Amino acid sequence: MNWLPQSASTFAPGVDLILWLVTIISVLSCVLIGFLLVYFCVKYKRKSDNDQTPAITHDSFLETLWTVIPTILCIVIFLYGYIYYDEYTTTPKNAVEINVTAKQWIWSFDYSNGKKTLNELYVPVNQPIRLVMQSDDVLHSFFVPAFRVKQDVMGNRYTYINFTATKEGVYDLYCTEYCGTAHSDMLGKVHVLSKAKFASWEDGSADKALKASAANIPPAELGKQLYSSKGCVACHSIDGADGVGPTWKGLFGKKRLFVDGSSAAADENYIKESILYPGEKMVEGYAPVMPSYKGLLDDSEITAIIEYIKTLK
Amino acid sequence: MGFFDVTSKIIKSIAYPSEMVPSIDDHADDGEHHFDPVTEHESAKLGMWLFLATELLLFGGLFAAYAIYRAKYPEMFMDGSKSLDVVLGTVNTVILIFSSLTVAVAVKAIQENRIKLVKLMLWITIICAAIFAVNKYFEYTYKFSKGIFPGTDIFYSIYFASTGVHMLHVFIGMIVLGILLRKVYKGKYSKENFTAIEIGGLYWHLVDLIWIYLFPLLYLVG
Amino acid sequence: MSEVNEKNYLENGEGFASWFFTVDHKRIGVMYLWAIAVFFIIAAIASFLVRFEHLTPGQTIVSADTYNVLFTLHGSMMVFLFIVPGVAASFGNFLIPLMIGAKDVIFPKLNLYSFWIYLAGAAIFMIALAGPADTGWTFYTPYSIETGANVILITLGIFVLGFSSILTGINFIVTMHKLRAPGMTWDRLPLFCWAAYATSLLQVLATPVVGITLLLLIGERYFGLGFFDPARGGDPVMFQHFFWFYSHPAVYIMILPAMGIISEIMPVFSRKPIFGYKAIAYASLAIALISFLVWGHHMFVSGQSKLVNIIFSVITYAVAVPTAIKVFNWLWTMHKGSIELSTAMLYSLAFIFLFTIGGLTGLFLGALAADVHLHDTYFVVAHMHYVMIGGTVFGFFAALHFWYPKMWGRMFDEFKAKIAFVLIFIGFNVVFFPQFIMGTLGMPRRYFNYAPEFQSLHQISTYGTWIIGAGFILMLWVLMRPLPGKAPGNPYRSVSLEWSMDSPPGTFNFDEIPTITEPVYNYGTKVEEES
Amino acid sequence: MDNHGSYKQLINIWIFLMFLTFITVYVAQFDFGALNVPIALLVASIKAGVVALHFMHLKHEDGLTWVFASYPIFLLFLLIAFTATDMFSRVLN
Ligand code: HEA
Ligand code: HEA
Ligand code: HEC
Ligand code: CUA
Ligand SMILES: [Cu+2]
Repeated sequence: MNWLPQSASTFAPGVDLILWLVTIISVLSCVLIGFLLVYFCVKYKRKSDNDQTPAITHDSFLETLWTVIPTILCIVIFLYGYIYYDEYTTTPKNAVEINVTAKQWIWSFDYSNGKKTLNELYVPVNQPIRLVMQSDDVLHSFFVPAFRVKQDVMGNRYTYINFTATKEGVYDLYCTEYCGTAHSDMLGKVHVLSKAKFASWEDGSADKALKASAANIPPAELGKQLYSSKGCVACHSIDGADGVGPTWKGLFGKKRLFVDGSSAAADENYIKESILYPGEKMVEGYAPVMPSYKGLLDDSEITAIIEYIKTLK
Repeated sequence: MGFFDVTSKIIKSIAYPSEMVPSIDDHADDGEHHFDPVTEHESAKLGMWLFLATELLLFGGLFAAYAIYRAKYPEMFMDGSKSLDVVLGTVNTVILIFSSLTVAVAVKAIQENRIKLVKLMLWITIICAAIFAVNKYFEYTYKFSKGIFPGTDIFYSIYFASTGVHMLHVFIGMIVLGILLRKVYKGKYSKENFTAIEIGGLYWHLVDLIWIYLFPLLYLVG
Repeated sequence: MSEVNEKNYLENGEGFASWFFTVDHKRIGVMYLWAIAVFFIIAAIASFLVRFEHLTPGQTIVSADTYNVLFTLHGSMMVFLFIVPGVAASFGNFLIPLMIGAKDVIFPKLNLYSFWIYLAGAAIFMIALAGPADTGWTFYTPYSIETGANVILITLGIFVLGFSSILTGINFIVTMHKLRAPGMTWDRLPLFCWAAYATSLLQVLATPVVGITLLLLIGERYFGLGFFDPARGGDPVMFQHFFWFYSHPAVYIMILPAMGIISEIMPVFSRKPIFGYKAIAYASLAIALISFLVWGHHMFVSGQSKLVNIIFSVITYAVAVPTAIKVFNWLWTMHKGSIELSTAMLYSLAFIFLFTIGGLTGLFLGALAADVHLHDTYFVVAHMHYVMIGGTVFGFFAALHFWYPKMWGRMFDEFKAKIAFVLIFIGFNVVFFPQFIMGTLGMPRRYFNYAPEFQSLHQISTYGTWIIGAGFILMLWVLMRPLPGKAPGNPYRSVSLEWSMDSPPGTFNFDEIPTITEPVYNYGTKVEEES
Repeated sequence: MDNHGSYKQLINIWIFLMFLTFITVYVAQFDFGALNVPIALLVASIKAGVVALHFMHLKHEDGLTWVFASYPIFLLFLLIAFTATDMFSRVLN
């Protein structure tokens, strides 16, 4: 079984090297200590109540030995840790910046060309990237195991991550600083694209192609994809469990009670309004935390989500 | 022992610690002393110094916050500091230092069995503490009336937090000194037995020490 | 005087009040023991639910919010109600006076008040269970300022508990300075006392800082002080500095007493003097003093500056070395000994092995580049449980068995206790070893939900809790049912002072304050003096 | 046992403390720029030292007490030093 996640950044091999190094040191130490523990127990097992034992109290040679060797090993480990950390924290000159904003419980990404994505980060392969990150509320932490990078995100200043992805593919993104109810659903994906694919994503042609192919799948199916890819999953369940937001199970057609005392039935228009202007009609019993998806979802996508909600009986 | 006995025993033992009767009655040979008096005296002092160390570190968090935010927001600290009443602060400083003197005298006096002097000095100390508290009360209410509260900005937060925690110590000090005074009247202390007054005094000096730093840092360095 | 001493401390006085108002250090130690045992079990049940929830991804038994409350309660109860006061207050109270040849601690009443304060803190903590906090045991701001849960009561409880910790620490330090029997020089002081001394130093000097931090957190919630709140110009990382300034030394508060226990048990069951007495004694002090300098290794990815990260990483390794020395010294105590594998000894051997694993995984975390990957993953969870359970709890269990005859005056069923040991040992590894792998693969901690690829590892880990749970219940059962007959005063033929009297000890411990003439752990026959 | 010094000495010390207090307040009128805080701290520390040595009899205590009295100051220094170093060296990143 594999014990390391896949390695997809320039930083990963260095970290893996340290992990291997310390693992070897640890395994050797444990084997040595474990062996001696068992060996002594067998060899020097008490034979009678009056066993004679020598009153050895110390041995300068041995004690020096096991002071010096661990010290040296520790220095080596520290140095490795330091060297690769230094590399990680030094920003390459030609790095492309992407702004990251964390918010309970979504990641949003702003690219220099004005594009904005939620929970999905798109980067070209072999291109140094610098993430400039901040939080709208509590602490969060940006973690991509495949890149071996992690950094906390906070409200009062920017923090940074440098990485260069080396392999195309889709990688998991986690929030690793505890941030409340949906901390474990504050997930995302990092899409590492080839230069060509990235270019077509950037100029929007990929989007169109995607839309075109989306046109071929049934709306409810598309809605299901959007449900996880746009981050609704962080707050809304589809199995009836109560989360940060109300469950979508059985939502369609149900009577909704609002904070201001009014009520309405959840029809298509209501759901669309809820997505675009979540603050307008606040469902009773929930905090006003849902972000507006205006500009992030187009009409056909909203329709797809509505279709999907309809299927959740 | 029934419920009420136990309850009253708890209350009694909290209110009058030294009168508490250990349930293993003869555990202590002579009621007050568990160990020989010299050891007890030295131990009590050592213990008190350790406790003072913890008190210092308790304020340490506030001093650290002060140092950092002062460096980060110098203007805020300038303005805030200027808005504090230096005269009142100075008066309070004088009062506290004076009360430190009276406590020191009290500690000396008890070692010479001059009980009357001890009573006088402890009374003066407690009164000084009370005046200090009254001054602080006026200072706080004046600030409140101007709409300044903890949380108004970081400077005022530090001001209220550190003087507030200090105030708490003044109150505790008053209670401690009050208990000591009461026992002096009961004739519990003498040349042979003055440890409690000495360590109570140490505590009061610490309250003074902290203020010696708080005063210039908050009121003066504008 | 000796008339009272004829009665042992358990018989001297009956009923609730005779315990609750006692100033006898032994009774107070026993009361602490009961209290921490209760909180350990409650916190363990919480951990049981935490693990159970992870049988399947998504919801298994509880909701996300409940899960967050569960691990917060588990973590904070284990830390503040069980392991920090735990071994030091229970066995420390019971043993220190016996070991140094005194009739009590120096401030017996203060000792009792410390216990009451502990109970008061615990009570406030328990009240907080109505609407418990969901912040994790670290209370990081600004989440802990914003959450609707009841953070104030829990932090207030911890503040009060802190006082108890401080007062106990002061008591022990002064006791060891002033009450050592004639001839009990520092280089004859049992290593448990050295460890307790170092622990007390940490308790006295580190606890006030977390005290003020939690007070400020309360102020933050009440008044919006703003020190730790980015929205008000404060800095959340400063909170972490203050918190870890205490909480890193606190991990040594947890481990040092357990190390002391191991240092006591190894010589007895090897019938040899401890190897490298001085090294172990000074290592305890060194660990205590250096541990104040490494708190930042919990904050490598928190936004702490690069320079400070590097400094903290270096010093972290400086603490690892004295610990390594201790491990090898214990090991070499067995060399050429006459080893008896009693239950207590088995726990001690397991301690050495498991703590080594835990400590070595600390080395991964101290390496900057590696910690960037491993921070806040299950790797950290596994590391801390290996040191806290494999270390402290195993040491604690060793002490429970080792001093059992002294404490209760009875013996227990060794054979059944060994079965319990085997279950606990296996179960423990089954629970926590897979977590190292999970963590390295990138499974974040404090996660209610997780990706399906981690399910099999999570399940193994959960099954492990059933084994360790069974072992634990068996252990309790064995210890609750002592064998008939009175225990001998010194069943292990130990040369230590605390075994020189009847079991259980009389109320005054010693009929007469002893005079010590021999070095501690004076076992074996003298051989040629080695250089 | 602990009966050191005379009443007169105590009063002299007090007068000295009042003098220092006067200095602190007086000096605060002038702006020494970056030196403001160090000066204030220096005077405060002299005052604190005098109180500790004479009023609190630290002068007559043994080495152990000195250690316990000074170690926390060192720790406080550490807390401030590390935290401040972090705060003000973040630009390095
Ligand atoms: C009993 C408690 C205890 C103990 C003793 C330790 C001991 C150590 N810990 Fe641990 N630690 C915790 C409890 C403890 N820890 C807890 C609770 C957390 C998590 C808190 C939280 O976030 O919730 C934590 C987290 C933690 C982190 C932060 C991880 C993160 O959040 O990213 C780090 C990083 O450096 C660390 C390092 C160490 C090191 C280097 C030691 C060293 O002292 C270990 C020294 C021991 C050895 C080295 C083994 C014995 C030696 C040998 C067998 C010889 C061979 C040795 C060499 C080759 C050197 N620990
Ligand atoms: C002394 C400290 C200590 C101890 C002993 C333990 C013991 C255990 N802990 Fe501990 N744990 C912490 C301190 C400790 N923990 C801390 C500080 C955290 C961090 C919290 C945070 O993130 O804020 C943590 C977090 C933590 C997590 C991570 C949660 C998360 O991040 O999402 C997990 C998950 O597996 C876990 C599991 C366990 C288990 C299975 C045990 C077991 O070994 C316990 C052994 C005992 C038993 C198995 C119980 C015996 C059974 C009974 C008494 C009755 C049986 C009950 C029923 C049948 C219902 N703990
Ligand atoms: C940060 C949490 C969060 C995210 C992410 C989120 N929501 Fe919500 N949502 C809420 C909350 C809280 C409410 C209830 C309060 C309200 O009406 O605003 C809500 C309400 C709704 C409602 C009305 C439900 C009802 O029961 O009446 C709809 C429809 C909805 N959200 C759709 C979405 C869609 C579609 C997405 C993703 C594209 C999404 N939400 C993402 C938190 C969230
Ligand atoms: Cu965001 Cu955890
Ligand atoms: Cu640590």
